Amino acid sequence: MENLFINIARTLSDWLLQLGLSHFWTDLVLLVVQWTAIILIITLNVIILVWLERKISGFIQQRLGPNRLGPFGCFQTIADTLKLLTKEDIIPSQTDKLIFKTAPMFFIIVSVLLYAVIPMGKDMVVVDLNVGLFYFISVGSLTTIAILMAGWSSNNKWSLLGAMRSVAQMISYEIPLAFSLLGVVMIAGSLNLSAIVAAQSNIWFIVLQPVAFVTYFIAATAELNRGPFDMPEAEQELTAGAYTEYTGMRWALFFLAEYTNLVAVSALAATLFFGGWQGPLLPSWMWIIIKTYLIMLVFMWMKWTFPRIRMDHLMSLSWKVLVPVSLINILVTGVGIEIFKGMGW
Amino acid sequence: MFVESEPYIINIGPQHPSTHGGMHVEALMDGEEVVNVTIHLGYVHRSVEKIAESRTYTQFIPYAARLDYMSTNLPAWGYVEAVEKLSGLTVPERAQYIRVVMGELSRIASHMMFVGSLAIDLAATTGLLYCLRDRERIMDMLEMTSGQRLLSSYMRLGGVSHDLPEEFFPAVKSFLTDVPAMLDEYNGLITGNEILQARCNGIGVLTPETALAYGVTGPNLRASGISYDLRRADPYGIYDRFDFNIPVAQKGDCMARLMVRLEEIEQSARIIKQALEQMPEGEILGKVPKVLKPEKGREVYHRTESAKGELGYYLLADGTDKPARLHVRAPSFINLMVLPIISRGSKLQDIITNIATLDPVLGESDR
Amino acid sequence: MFGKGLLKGLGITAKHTFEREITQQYPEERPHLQDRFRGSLAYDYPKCIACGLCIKACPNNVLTLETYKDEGSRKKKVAYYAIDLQYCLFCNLCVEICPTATLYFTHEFELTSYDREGIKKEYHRPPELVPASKTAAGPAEEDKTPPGGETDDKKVRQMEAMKTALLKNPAKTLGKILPAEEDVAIMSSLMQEDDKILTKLAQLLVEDRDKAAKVATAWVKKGRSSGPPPGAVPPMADGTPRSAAGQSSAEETAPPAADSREAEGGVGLPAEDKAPLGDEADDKRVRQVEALKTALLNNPAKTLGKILPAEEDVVIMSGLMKADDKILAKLTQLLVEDRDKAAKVATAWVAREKKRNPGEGGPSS
Amino acid sequence: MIMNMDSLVFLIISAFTIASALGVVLSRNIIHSALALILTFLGVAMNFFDLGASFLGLVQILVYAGAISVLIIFAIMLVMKPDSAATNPPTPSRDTHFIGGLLAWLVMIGVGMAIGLTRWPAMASEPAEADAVGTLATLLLGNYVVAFEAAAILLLLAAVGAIILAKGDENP
Repeated sequence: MENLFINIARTLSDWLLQLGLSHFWTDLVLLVVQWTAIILIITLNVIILVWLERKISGFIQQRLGPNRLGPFGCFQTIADTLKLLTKEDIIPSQTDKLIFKTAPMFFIIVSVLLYAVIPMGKDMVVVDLNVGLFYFISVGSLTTIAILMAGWSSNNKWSLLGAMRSVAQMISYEIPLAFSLLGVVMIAGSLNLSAIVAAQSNIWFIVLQPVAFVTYFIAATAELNRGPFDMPEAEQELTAGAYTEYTGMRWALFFLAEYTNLVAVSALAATLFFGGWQGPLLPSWMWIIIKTYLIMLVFMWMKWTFPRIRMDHLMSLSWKVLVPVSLINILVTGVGIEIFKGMGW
Repeated sequence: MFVESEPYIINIGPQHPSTHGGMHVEALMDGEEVVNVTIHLGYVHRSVEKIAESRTYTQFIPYAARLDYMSTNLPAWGYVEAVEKLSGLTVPERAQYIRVVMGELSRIASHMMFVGSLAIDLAATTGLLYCLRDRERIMDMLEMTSGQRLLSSYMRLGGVSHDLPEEFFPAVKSFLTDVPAMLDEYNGLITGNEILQARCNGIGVLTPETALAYGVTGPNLRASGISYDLRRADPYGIYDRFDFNIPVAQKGDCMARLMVRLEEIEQSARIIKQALEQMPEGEILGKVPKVLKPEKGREVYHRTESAKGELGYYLLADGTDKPARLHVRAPSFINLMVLPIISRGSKLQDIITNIATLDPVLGESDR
Repeated sequence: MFGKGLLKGLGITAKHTFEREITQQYPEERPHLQDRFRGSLAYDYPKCIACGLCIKACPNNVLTLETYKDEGSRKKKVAYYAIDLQYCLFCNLCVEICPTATLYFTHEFELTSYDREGIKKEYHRPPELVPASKTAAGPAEEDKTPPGGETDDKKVRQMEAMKTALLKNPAKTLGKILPAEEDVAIMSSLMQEDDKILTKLAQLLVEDRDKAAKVATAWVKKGRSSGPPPGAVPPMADGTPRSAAGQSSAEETAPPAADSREAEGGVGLPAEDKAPLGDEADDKRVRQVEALKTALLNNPAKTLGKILPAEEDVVIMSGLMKADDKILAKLTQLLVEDRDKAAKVATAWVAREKKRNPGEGGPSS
Repeated sequence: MIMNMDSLVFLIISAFTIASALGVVLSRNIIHSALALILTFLGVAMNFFDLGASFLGLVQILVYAGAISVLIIFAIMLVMKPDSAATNPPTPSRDTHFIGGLLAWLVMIGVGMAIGLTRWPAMASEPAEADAVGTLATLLLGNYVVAFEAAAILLLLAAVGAIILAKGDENP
């Protein structure tokens, strides 16, 4: 069970080698298979997540949520996806069509790229990059451009305002996000995510870095554009913000990407603060799934409880609270590490 | 060199998630900052006042109930009292008490809707659902008594249409017992939330001077520190028999408007409790002529405290069974006019908060 | 401390997450309606005394009442009653004013329909109650009688009332003609099973009570000996026993107009069933002809242009039409029925006119 | 040159980078130019990855593609003319074409000569391990800490200055 996926990959590569393919082509095929699997899993996962979010919001509001299609309504999202796929794809006449069409694709590509470095289990990581954490942050910053493209090309005031808000918000929150992770990096002594997981074999970093976790969590919510920081959509003010003019599957792609990001950010939180794939009894990939889902539940819980924060409060929260707090956290961590070293740990 | 920027227009409505109906707010923006706000009304204009001229006095009651559909009994009550004043009808004691009970229940329903819609306008969806859940109990009671949930047209000239049914009393008693728990929940989920406080405190400040100058009434006025409530200032019906407080807040901002309404829910519950205790047995409908023809030239202006403010009816009789002229002083309309003043200089998101806390009902303001 | 309120809010939502859901699963789980709930407005045909108070009380002109008077009687009776629910405010004013509780609100609240006509509830005078002299004339004559016209006599009403009485309280009504209680029970079950019997019995009771008693006794005897009632026909679309429907009469259970007509048509009178339809078709024709006539007079060039190629001819023809009503009528009729023939005839007329009056196409005679 | 995996990847990335760079220059729409610039930055970053310098590549993405280009787009949007289809400067005349081409050639020759004639110091030691973030950190915060901090202060000053400029005079 533990090595289920690794064994599958190994069997596949052995089989390909037996067929007479060179190592280069075998690796290429394997890479294609891995990415296809990841994309499939992401899509299926988003379908489950949308259902879960609707169910959770229903339960929170003492409703039932979707319950008509399939047991507990679990096929509802599939039906919705089919509906979105068959819907008319409207492109307003005054849009910048090239950018309008590429924006959702760019968004989803960037979101999927995030998964490359997350260890999904013991020895299960697509690219075990030495600077994995840094990769996550820098590639994650590209989502800004996708929203900006969508907002600008729609040629709609709501969209542009949403995009502007989103950009301001994401650029501001990248700083506390990166700073909050520095404490973890300092303790683990590496930017490699597998190494960070390995460093938590004794104690989870949530215990050592609670402040960093809270800052990360808040900054990540903002990065994800999720409530209470859902500025770019903000349906009460901006109707649908940057996505106002999008319909059908293009619109759905944005949501696919947002949920993909949600999973990635939650998986990162699990990896950095909750010991990643480590855990007793169950196979390692199971553990990361459980931890990621629990963190996502908290994200959903927050979204359905809190009102939306105001734009300027959002900015001042970032610059006046989160940045100083995360800087102090780095300082305290550094001093702490020196003290522990001095004590001979 | 300083950055010069050019103002631009953002149209909120008439089709927009948070305009509470067909309202068009044209916001002149400088970035995220509001320079000016212009309100365009009339999207739900039904010419109610003109309709009144072709309906008999009795026939207009269901239309009156449709003015402020969030608290349907209050506008209907105001109208029937105006007609009663015009033609000198008397209302039996029991009917007076029933009117108070049903009217105050409607007021609670309206304020619950206010709290819920404020919550959802600030994107706290769950707050709305909890408020609607509790409001549903009031709707059930309206259905029990009058047969309709939303637009009950329960008031009649000289009384009410039905007596309170047996099952009403346990329902209303259990509701009144639960009111403090409900308020606790709203306070925990909505009022106590720091994000909401940040978005409401100091936002949309309505000074008492502006409020008076613009004729703002109701909870919006009381939130600006002026203790003016028609139930106390010019008691109509039997309001002089009840002991209740008039909640007043000093700051005049969105938070004050929210707090005043939350307290009013409590006070309305108090009034209902007293009314139920004092309620006598007896007739529910006074003696009303089959065809009501007030003498020609008689006119009356009658004002009541509706959930939104001073709701006044001006009626002019021409000797027939239909009024020659009916004018409604709709509090929503007048309260809404301060929106530009309290929104100027704030952020785009504050317009939404301001609209929500001014609590307009478009059925009433457009008529 | 900052964050306390946030945590409290989270606590409240978490608490409710594990509470029982308050959703009502509507189509399966029916809502609990209060006794006074006002759903659809309904009308109890036999009870109505055609006083018209409801019409006066209604604020929005929802109700329509057409009445007639029997010969030699000053009492008005209902010929047609309609409730156009799409305009109804559900204000209860008509129900409160009704002196005989004819109007009442049901608990039926699913009132949506695919077209405007479906929202309207219509109550016609049942065609089977039209007197025998009229019904015997057959469909051809029936076509010309508008449904619910004013020539019907009071037997219709009597019979309708009798039928209702028979269904509602068979023991009392039948007790007058059948002595034994047992017989009454058999007869009432027969009636409920077969509409024909019911109609016949009601008719006999109205016309000749002695004969009714005789016939009823015979039926009961037959029913007792042979089990199934004589002449029992398979139930038609609306053939469920009416009393079993739990409603007092057929009018209430049949909201769409066509249905109610068919239902009231009864078993033995197929001709009448179709009569109103034929009537409608005729109506349509008349309306078409009327419209065409107007068009011909108002805009002759356009209408005539379709059958007459030359502009000159059109001018002549329109002159002819204006001069002679007969020509106009003939032409319209032809246009409605057969356009080719109309073209031919028109051309012939124009040619004749040209011959008679060369050079100019003015009016002739 | 033997076609192997490395050179193939290099060729693909280079073609992508050059194509998007041409897009920056040739596009008539300035926003398209700016977006193509992002693609160019990404291409350069991919080249870094190809060379095994992931850290540098990621810095390229984070700083240039993620932040600088967004600022460029912002600046463009704020000052843009209403007609976005033809916002780039008009096509120059034939003379300017000629002069521009000549200048470009001169620059290329100059740079080429500079590269060719420079005496590059012989490799002092083994190249550092790829992605040696630790080595980089030691250099930046050890040997060159003064320069590093000076640059930091400079950037801080620039940021503060920008804020003051953007905020404007309180009492104009």
